[in-house]
Amino acid sequence: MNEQDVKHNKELPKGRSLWGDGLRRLRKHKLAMVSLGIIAVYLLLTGFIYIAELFDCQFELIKWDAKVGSEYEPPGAENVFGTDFLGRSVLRKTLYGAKVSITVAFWASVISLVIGVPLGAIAGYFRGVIDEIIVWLYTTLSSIPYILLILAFALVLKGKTINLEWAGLGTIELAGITTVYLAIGLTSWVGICRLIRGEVVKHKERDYILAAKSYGCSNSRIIFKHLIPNVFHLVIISFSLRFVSFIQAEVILSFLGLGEKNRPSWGAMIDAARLDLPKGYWWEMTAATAAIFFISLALNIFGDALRDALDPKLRVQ
Amino acid sequence: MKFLTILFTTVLVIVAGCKGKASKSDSNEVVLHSALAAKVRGLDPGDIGDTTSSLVASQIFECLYQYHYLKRPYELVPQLAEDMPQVSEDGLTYTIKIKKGVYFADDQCFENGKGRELKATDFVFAWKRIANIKYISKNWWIFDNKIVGLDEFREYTKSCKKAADVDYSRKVEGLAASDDYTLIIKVKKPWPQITYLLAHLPTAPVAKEAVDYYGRDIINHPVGTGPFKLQKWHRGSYIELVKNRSFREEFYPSEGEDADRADGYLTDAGKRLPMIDRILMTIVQEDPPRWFLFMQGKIDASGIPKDNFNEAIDQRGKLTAQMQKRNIHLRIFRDPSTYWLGFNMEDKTLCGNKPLRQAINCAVDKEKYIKLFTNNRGEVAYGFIPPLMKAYDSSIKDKVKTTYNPDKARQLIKEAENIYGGKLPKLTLAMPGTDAVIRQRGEFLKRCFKTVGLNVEIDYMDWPTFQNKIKTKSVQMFMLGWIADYPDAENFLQLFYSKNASPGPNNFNYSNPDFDRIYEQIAVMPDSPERTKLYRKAERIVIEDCPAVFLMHGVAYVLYHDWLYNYKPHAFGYGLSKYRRIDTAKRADYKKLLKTGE
Amino acid sequence: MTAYIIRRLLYTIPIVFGVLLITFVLFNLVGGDVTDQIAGKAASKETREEIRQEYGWDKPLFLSWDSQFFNYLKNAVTFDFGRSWEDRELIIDKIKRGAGPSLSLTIPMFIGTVVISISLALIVAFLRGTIIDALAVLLCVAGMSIPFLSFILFGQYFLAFKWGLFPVFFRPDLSPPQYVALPVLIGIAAGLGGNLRFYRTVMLDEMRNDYVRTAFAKGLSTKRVLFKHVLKNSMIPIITQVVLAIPFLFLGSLLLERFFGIPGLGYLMIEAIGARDFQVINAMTYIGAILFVIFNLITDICYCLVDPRITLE
Amino acid sequence: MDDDGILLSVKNLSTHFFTEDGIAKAVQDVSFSIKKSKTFALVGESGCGKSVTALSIMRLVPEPPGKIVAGKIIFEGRDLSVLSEKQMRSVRGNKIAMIFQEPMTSLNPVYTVGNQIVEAIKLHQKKSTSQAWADAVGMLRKVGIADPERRINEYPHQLSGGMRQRVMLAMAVSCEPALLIADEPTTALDVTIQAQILDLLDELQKQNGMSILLITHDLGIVAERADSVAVMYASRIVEVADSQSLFAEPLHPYTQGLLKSLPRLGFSGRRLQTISGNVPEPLRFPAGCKFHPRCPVGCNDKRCQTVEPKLRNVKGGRYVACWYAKEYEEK
Repeated sequence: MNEQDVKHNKELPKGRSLWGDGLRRLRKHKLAMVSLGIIAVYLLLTGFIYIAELFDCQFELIKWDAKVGSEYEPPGAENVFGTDFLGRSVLRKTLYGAKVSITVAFWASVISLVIGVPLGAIAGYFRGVIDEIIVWLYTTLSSIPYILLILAFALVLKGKTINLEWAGLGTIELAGITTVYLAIGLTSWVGICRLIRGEVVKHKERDYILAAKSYGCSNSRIIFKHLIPNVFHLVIISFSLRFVSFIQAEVILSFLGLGEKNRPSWGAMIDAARLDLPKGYWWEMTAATAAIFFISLALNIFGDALRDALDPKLRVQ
Repeated sequence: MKFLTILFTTVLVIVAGCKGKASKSDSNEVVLHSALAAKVRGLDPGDIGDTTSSLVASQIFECLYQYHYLKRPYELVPQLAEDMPQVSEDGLTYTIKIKKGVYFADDQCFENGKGRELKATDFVFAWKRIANIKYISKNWWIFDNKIVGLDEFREYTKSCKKAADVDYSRKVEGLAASDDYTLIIKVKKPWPQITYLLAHLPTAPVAKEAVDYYGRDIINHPVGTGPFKLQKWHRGSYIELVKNRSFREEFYPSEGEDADRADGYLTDAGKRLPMIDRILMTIVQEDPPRWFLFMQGKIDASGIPKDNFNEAIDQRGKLTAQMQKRNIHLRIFRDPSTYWLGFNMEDKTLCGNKPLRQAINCAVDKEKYIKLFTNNRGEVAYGFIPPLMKAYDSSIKDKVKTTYNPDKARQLIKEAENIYGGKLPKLTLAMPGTDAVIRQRGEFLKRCFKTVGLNVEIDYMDWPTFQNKIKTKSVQMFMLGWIADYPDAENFLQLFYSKNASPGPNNFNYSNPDFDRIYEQIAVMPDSPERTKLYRKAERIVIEDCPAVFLMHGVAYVLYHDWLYNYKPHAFGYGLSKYRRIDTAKRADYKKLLKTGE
Repeated sequence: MTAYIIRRLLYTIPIVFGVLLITFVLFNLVGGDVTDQIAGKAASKETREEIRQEYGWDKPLFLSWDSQFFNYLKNAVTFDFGRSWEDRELIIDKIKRGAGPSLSLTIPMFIGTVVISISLALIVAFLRGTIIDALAVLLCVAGMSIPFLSFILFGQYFLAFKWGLFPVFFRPDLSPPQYVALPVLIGIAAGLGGNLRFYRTVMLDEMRNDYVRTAFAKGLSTKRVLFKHVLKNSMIPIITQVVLAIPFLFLGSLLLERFFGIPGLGYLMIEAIGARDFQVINAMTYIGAILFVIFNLITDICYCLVDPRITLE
Repeated sequence: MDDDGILLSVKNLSTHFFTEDGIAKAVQDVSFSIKKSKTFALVGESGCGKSVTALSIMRLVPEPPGKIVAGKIIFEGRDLSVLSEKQMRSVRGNKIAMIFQEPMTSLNPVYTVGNQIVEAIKLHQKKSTSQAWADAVGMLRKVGIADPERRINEYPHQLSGGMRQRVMLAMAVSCEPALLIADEPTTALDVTIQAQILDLLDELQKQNGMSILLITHDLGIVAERADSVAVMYASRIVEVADSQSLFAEPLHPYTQGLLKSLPRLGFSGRRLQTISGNVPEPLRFPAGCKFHPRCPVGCNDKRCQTVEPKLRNVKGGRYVACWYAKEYEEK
């Protein structure tokens, strides 16, 4: 929202924009704000770990590899969540796990949106042959069981390198989580693509698009300046809800042996802890599950609130 | 809602349809319940390459020889053979008499469905079949370049277009049946280990009728001479074997080790085998449920999963009170196994840098490894010959210089850096698996290396990829192990013979002319004190060259319920279910115990 | 109607072709030469060549009448998937055998989830705006936030092992209702949250429509409005959700089958993944895709049964 | 007021919506009464609270967020606002029926027309299924649908807008209600169809003798069809009168504004006046008289800006809520 809009809002309370109105509603939703706070904490933690690693800072809390006690120490005053089989702090692993899991979910979401939104918009706007091809592509992909598709992509991508020298970035080796989020991202754009396509087909016939056409806007301008902003609230909502499913997909991939190997992620922790559970060492499992639980809960509640706030259809009249 | 109703009816139909799949046995039958930790691939002995399948198939098939059930050290006794083989003076011809009156189990592939008598030609057929390249057997290594004329037969099969074109009646000079009960084997050079291999399941006789009748489906239809036959095999789920009614007369051994009488292993001496009617083997690949099943008395014997070790065994290595209360028994025995971190001796960084290899050796805390990952069910390895073998050198510990010693490792790294000419590059250790268990091991090793300042990346890969990389020599370091096929250390020595380099079994691509010379010498020597000495000498050459970090030799702990009798662990033997006896009354008591006990 | 169905069936051809192409390309890129796996230890070069010939891996991938892809297409059309390299069993036999146990797990789970979540959704929609509704939504979201693996692990540990309420693991002497009980329960519990929330949203969306007000104005009770008017109108999104989930039932549940040893197709798939037995995975993907396409068609026919506005033209 | 000819009287009705943004007072202190067999019109711009008033009578205000916070709704001697939901159900569709603005969406798309009418009949009257179907056919014929035997088995989407509104009417009058609430029944329809539907309403009223509460923003309709009129502005009734005198002499400035913006025959060529500004939102009502920002008379008056005028009787049967109404009278 630009400044003009804000001013406009003050003068004429009736004509508030979708976004301004939505955000105002959101601010009043206490639970949503608490959720947003929780999400922010997770994101800040991730960002903090990234920065700390970049500058090689030695913070105790992110030294997950350090031995802090004896093996399998139950939770206590010393180690709040206990220790694992090498005497490492489960708390630190859980905190560090945020980096891996959130990175995976974040990039997977971004990739799926970057592919899905333009494709959906283009298909919905142009229809005809382009539409047929895109629809064929996503129908085909959605006919293949999702988990198999991710798995196949992950296996294909694993160990490959991407040559980015032309961009001056050197080569990137696809290992560990890069594979995971690429695989998830490349397979899960289907849902958002379908959603955007449907919405664009609806919007395409609306007056404002006809008007834009009538004063000679180019197709790309109509798509990117008019259509996508109008369906973007769907993208945002879907982003927040997808994030959850991607965090959980990482768990399954870890179980199938395709996750991050050398650093703790929540999926890897659960996978490792399933061996410990029968011994009664419940804390690693619980810590990782709780870490996933809280961010998923927060994202779900926030996503719902966002939908309530932004979806014009659901407003109280 | 109509739609839901339709669905619901479908379910009922399906559920009803699935019911009662396992054949109901009458209550007087004695059933052995066991669990298999991996899936069974196939029951065709000629093609079996994995232990789980062997475990099942060995109840159905028999070989010429078998290991004595009770005697230690391990000793071969005749099974289908009448006696031990007669060897000619030059050690090149083996004459083996075969028992009369042995019949294949009844099967529809035979005339009238009645099993026919076993003949010497059945062995000839089975072995030619392994040689047949169209059959693509995993077990050709057994006979490769060993028997006169068999390699030529293999050459001949290459020229055949289809498997069906292969003419099995084609003569092979070294494999002949002089009459129905006499088998004559001619070998190219002396082959002292042949008797061990004649006790190895892939050499079991196979009926040509069955092979012709079932074609490629023979993997599902084993027809053998053994004490049991296949009743039902639900792939990936369970296998049910029943007593072979036409099994020849075989009796429980009446002599054994000194302690066997006291341990009750000789109570059944002279009784006719088998002593159970049915075996139900459930495939349970995950550890926790297998353990739960054992504790609930649903399976009769089990190993101890790492994660339940403390539940079963106390600090002193004895059974815990809870186990004793449940009348569970424990047996501990040595595995003929060695585990190591191998080096690819053709790798540029590692090959010319012995101090580096030694440094890695000194960096790994083997005792801690054994404690963490096996609950001390292992012995630290100094060389590769396991303590179970006769050739094991009990003084080897003192002769090895590269035991766990971080300080020494750091020193050696300095030396290694001098040789390398600068800071050491990152090394990569390939791990055979991607699951949590392997990952924990990797994390531990990484930490060991990090402590002494070595930068090692752990690369986890699935088993096929791992094998592929090893076969193509494209790994730097790798974690692997070997379990002896037979109680002769030669089985370990061949792993270091230069001509066996990848894709052969010498994964280290180790090559030392001195070692090769000794190996070639001992390969044709019959067992003798001199040969044992040479074995030890060869082992020390390898240790000195340091092509691997030898981690540990396995020690197995098995638990069994008190209703299971004659459960004596055996390192090489398969097909042992025939010796087991079960007290069904006691088993029933356990259920009561479980109900009242907790 | 018939013309429509025929046209739709024709339309499935490019989809199925696409599925075959994608799976073939993906799994051939994965490569993973399994020749050594088949050959066993200490195999000679000749043996390996023999194996490659036997499985047709020496042929070109595309662009030939005798290419691997063309043969794969041919085999797929005739449902002849050959033998698994891993244990030389006919793949079609594997699939036939696994379908029963998988369905006896997934169908009760599916029906349970659908029936329970739709009924609960109706109740919750009826109680919309009350504390119970808010609580239900919160519980749903909480349920959705726990990883599936955690559900299985805690369920197996507590319900089966600690408290002994269910068998821990599949045993041949158990009847299917016995051994699927716990996995079904866990599956329902894990899936309930998401489903209930979905159906609740569908119902509430539907309840905003004018005809609901008309129905109330006629003097109908809330119960009747919900069950007669709202439910039938909500059937379109529900059918989409429900019918399109059916083809995947056939594939079983990877995790549940693995942890409870149910010898179904999910288990088969995990094993095939572990062994890189891509022929098996290909076959399952292909059958799954065909079912998916068929059920897509069924969905459309169901729409037309439920909603008179939709006609199959 | 004599209670005799009165079917429904609404007294001091207030309905509020409790939203996250605050309390929207959609209906405030509304009172009026409807005589038997007469048509009472409720007029006002969209969003002024007419529909909420109607829904409040039916007790169909979506709850939450809506709630009737005060007032009585006396229908045939009973206060509807205190009835239980079950008792209320026997009133809805039976004694009071309602038709809505959007005939396109107000019928359930997945059931046949007949099914929906029969449902209403069977709910309130003890009739066999076949009898109910026969009645339904009769009703359809009564509302002027040609070939009712065929139409009864059709789905709403197969009918035109006007036909659907006829079906709605058939459904509404099928139980011969004493009061029919018609909430902007013709807004969504073509002009020619509008007249047909309104004529039909008149006809049904004559036949059944029912009262009609006609809610509309179209004063033209009111002039022709209503017996008496209440004008609503920003949740309140600002003027009540019989329709003749209202049109002859509007008292409230708002009513006057409305009438001036009405095109009339014979006045062609003159530019229509409009009321400047918009109806305020229920959440942001101005203080004082809610009309004062748009009022040509009171926009600068201190009293109008601060104190809200109550509806008061100014003469005969006329009520108005304006501080200046008295002065008009005197003028």
